[in-house]
Amino acid sequence: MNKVYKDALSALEGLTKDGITIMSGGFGLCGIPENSIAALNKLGVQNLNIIANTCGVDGFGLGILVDAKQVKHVTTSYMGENKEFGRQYLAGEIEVEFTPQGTLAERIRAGGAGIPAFYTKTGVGTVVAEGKEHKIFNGETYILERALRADIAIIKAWKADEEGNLVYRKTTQNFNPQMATAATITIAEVEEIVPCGEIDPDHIHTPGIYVDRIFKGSFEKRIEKRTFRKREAITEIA
Amino acid sequence: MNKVYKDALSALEGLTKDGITIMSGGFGLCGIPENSIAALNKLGVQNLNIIANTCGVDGFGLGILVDAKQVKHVTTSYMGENKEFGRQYLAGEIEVEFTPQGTLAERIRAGGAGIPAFYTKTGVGTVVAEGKEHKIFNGETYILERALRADIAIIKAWKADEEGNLVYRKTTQNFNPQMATAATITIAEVEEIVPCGEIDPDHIHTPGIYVDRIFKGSFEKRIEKRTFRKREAITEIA
Amino acid sequence: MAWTREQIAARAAKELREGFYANLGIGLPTHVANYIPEGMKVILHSENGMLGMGPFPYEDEIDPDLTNAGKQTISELPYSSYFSSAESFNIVRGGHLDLTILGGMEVSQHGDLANWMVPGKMAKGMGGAMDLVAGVKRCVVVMEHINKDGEPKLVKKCSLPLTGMRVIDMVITSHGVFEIDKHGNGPMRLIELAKGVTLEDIRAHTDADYIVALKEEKVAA
Amino acid sequence: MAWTREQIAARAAKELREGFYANLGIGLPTHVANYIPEGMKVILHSENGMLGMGPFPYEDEIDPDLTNAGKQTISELPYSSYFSSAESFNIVRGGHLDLTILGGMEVSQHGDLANWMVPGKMAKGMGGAMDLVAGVKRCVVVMEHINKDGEPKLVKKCSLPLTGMRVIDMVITSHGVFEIDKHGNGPMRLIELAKGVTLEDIRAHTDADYIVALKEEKVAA
Repeated sequence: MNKVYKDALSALEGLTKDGITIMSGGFGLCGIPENSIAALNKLGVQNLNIIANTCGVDGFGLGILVDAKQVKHVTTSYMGENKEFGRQYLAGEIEVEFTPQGTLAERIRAGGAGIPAFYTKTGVGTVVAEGKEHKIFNGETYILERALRADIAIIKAWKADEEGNLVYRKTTQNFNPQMATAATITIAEVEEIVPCGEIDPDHIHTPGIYVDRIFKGSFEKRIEKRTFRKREAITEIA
Repeated sequence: MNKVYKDALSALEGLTKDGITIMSGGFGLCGIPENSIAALNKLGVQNLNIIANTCGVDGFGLGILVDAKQVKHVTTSYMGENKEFGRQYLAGEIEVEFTPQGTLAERIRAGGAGIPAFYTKTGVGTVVAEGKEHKIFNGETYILERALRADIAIIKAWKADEEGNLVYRKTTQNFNPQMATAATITIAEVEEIVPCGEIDPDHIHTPGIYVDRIFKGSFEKRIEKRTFRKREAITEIA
Repeated sequence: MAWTREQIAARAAKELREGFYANLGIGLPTHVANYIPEGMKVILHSENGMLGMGPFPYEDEIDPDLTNAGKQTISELPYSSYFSSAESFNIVRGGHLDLTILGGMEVSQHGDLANWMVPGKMAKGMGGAMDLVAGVKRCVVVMEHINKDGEPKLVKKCSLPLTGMRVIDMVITSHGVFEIDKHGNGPMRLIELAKGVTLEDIRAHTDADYIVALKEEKVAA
Repeated sequence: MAWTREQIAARAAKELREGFYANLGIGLPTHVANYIPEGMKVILHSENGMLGMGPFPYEDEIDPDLTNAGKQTISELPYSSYFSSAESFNIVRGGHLDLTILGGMEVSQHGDLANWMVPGKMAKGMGGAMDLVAGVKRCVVVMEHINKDGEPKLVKKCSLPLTGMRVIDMVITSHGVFEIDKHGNGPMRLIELAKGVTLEDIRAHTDADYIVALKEEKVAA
């Protein structure tokens, strides 16, 4: 059972067809599966259903698939500043389901954990609650939210071992660990693949059982908002 | 906000009274909060409601509290080989709610995550499902399970920094990370307290926000079933 | 005369306490961090998966793998921790944060908040705002007292789509500070006036029901 | 004549495949690990929070922080990982394990399993068994064909409290191997006979409805 693939195209081979649902990790442009996104663009697969917290920017990240009109439906918490996505949305060319960020994360986790639905207070009294079952627990009202699953999850980690055990770095973790659990096939692109035994088993964020295919990618890691302070300046807190 | 306490008794000071609910981490005798259990025994607090995967053995772990008849009710997945627990249970001196191990873990997680209830397939068609709401999702039947919370969680980790960020070692993790999130006050006993900055922030299992009080304990780490193989022997798999 | 945006942020910082775990929204709320009193430890949560958010990095330490929920590059502190979005929102939804400070378009007298979409304009999404107001122990809104069309933002009932219903505990506007009993049906309580703002100014620019309950020692900043 | 416990375990090991993630229950199922074919990689899950469970440690490497779900001291392998009980049961409940092998007291012809309590005797709890049978892709039971009182354990309907309803795919007893269509209403299918067991033996000791569908090449071990 070799999980290691040469590159994104070989890892995606035989898995894609028009109309499939894809979960894509990342928050803004941080921790996104750049290589798998580019490969999906190259493969030209159409009518994609995308589940992602944000949809990249014009010309980068998932924005590439939006620009190429490969996306039919998006489940997301925030569209970001992507102009072409906005244009397609307003023109009715792309459907969008907005789901609160925490509810999105939990719906994905539930999808991977065999939990078809859970109750949350998030969104009660808002458009998000419309049409959903309401239930009172201990005097407070909650709504029922449903699990999400995908055909393929494309995720980004820092390191993998050959078993597919993954380690993330800093805030690149975000949606990647849960998406890894919630798809029929999970493809992880990483900066380094190491032999089994090189990662301390207490440091593993995503156990290899969730990961079907891995490959070493090359990463531009574009920065969305480059903020910094001067060495001389008084410390300003972000 | 100093989270560091001298020992178990000082960490528990002002928190205990008869009839409170306590979550206690560990699986068998692995990763249990030995020091806090001993302190609860010393304090003589009565009528405890215990939430724990197992209840120790006669004379060790939670068995100490059972032996001293300090326990009124237990929510657990497995009673283990504890004879005195069994005797009190059969005599009606102690109430037991059996909940499947995975459901127990998830109920605790839900309690810490603001999720009052979730659906699961575990237990459908068994006594566990009796009296619970049933619901069909995608043609399959699930039951509704409720979140669990406690007044105090007593947990065991390997290392803490002064902020209360925790790291566990090997299979001592078990129920500890979720219990840390699901109580009004969480007390973590550890083998070592290090200054902030000494634990790589990517290696932290439990962020300090979940942890109110920490202390350095001393640990017997009794082994329940000491199994091993001979160096000369052919490898036998556990 | 009224509070500037920076003065609003400075006033909001007074809601922080030693050891608080807090989430500051994007925009004006972010500025509150600049007014954390010297020596007070406040642990900032970034909903993309971090506790202990540090200041902007030095230019030569910028790391594309370390950004905040506003997608800005940031730095870590000795007590920082990283985790997944699922864990991050367990922290939010589970009521583990002591305080969140958010921007607002409208706040109703019973604590409803609207801050994520304007009908007719393109909605960009609610991000984590609905989770924060539903989960965090105490929710404070910082905003101008009136909108660009000169209309009150403190209203009897929100006209915009809600972010949360009965979720806001306090509003700090350019004109003053209002407390809300989000579980009751009483009016807001005006507890502080901004420098140079009169009760008449408030009356003229507030749609919400409120009572004047100024705390003498706290008048003006 | 029938299969010994070790022969049952050896037969069960034939249900493993290269790369499988599997959970072996306490007792007889644990022995299946001894029969994993040389060179086949099977990753064992221990529900207390580990994947890649290794063999018993050498005596001088015993670590009280490393035990399995049976509370035995074990060892780790180069590809092992540790995690919480919540994560461990996401793996179970979420259908990520390929196979679980469990002991049984009774199995019904439609795949109901009873293996956790006997009325009148003290129940010790179901542990992770209900989660495993509800979540794992394929569930195999290994057990004696008849109980200590000489009664059949393969039954039309379980008399003991259930661990799961319509959850078992295969039963390997001391007498043979039975397939179950847990979603249908047909009888069990007897596909293999243990060495020395006759169809008459099966008939005499089986309460469940079954059909004989022996696979020629697989008769006997």
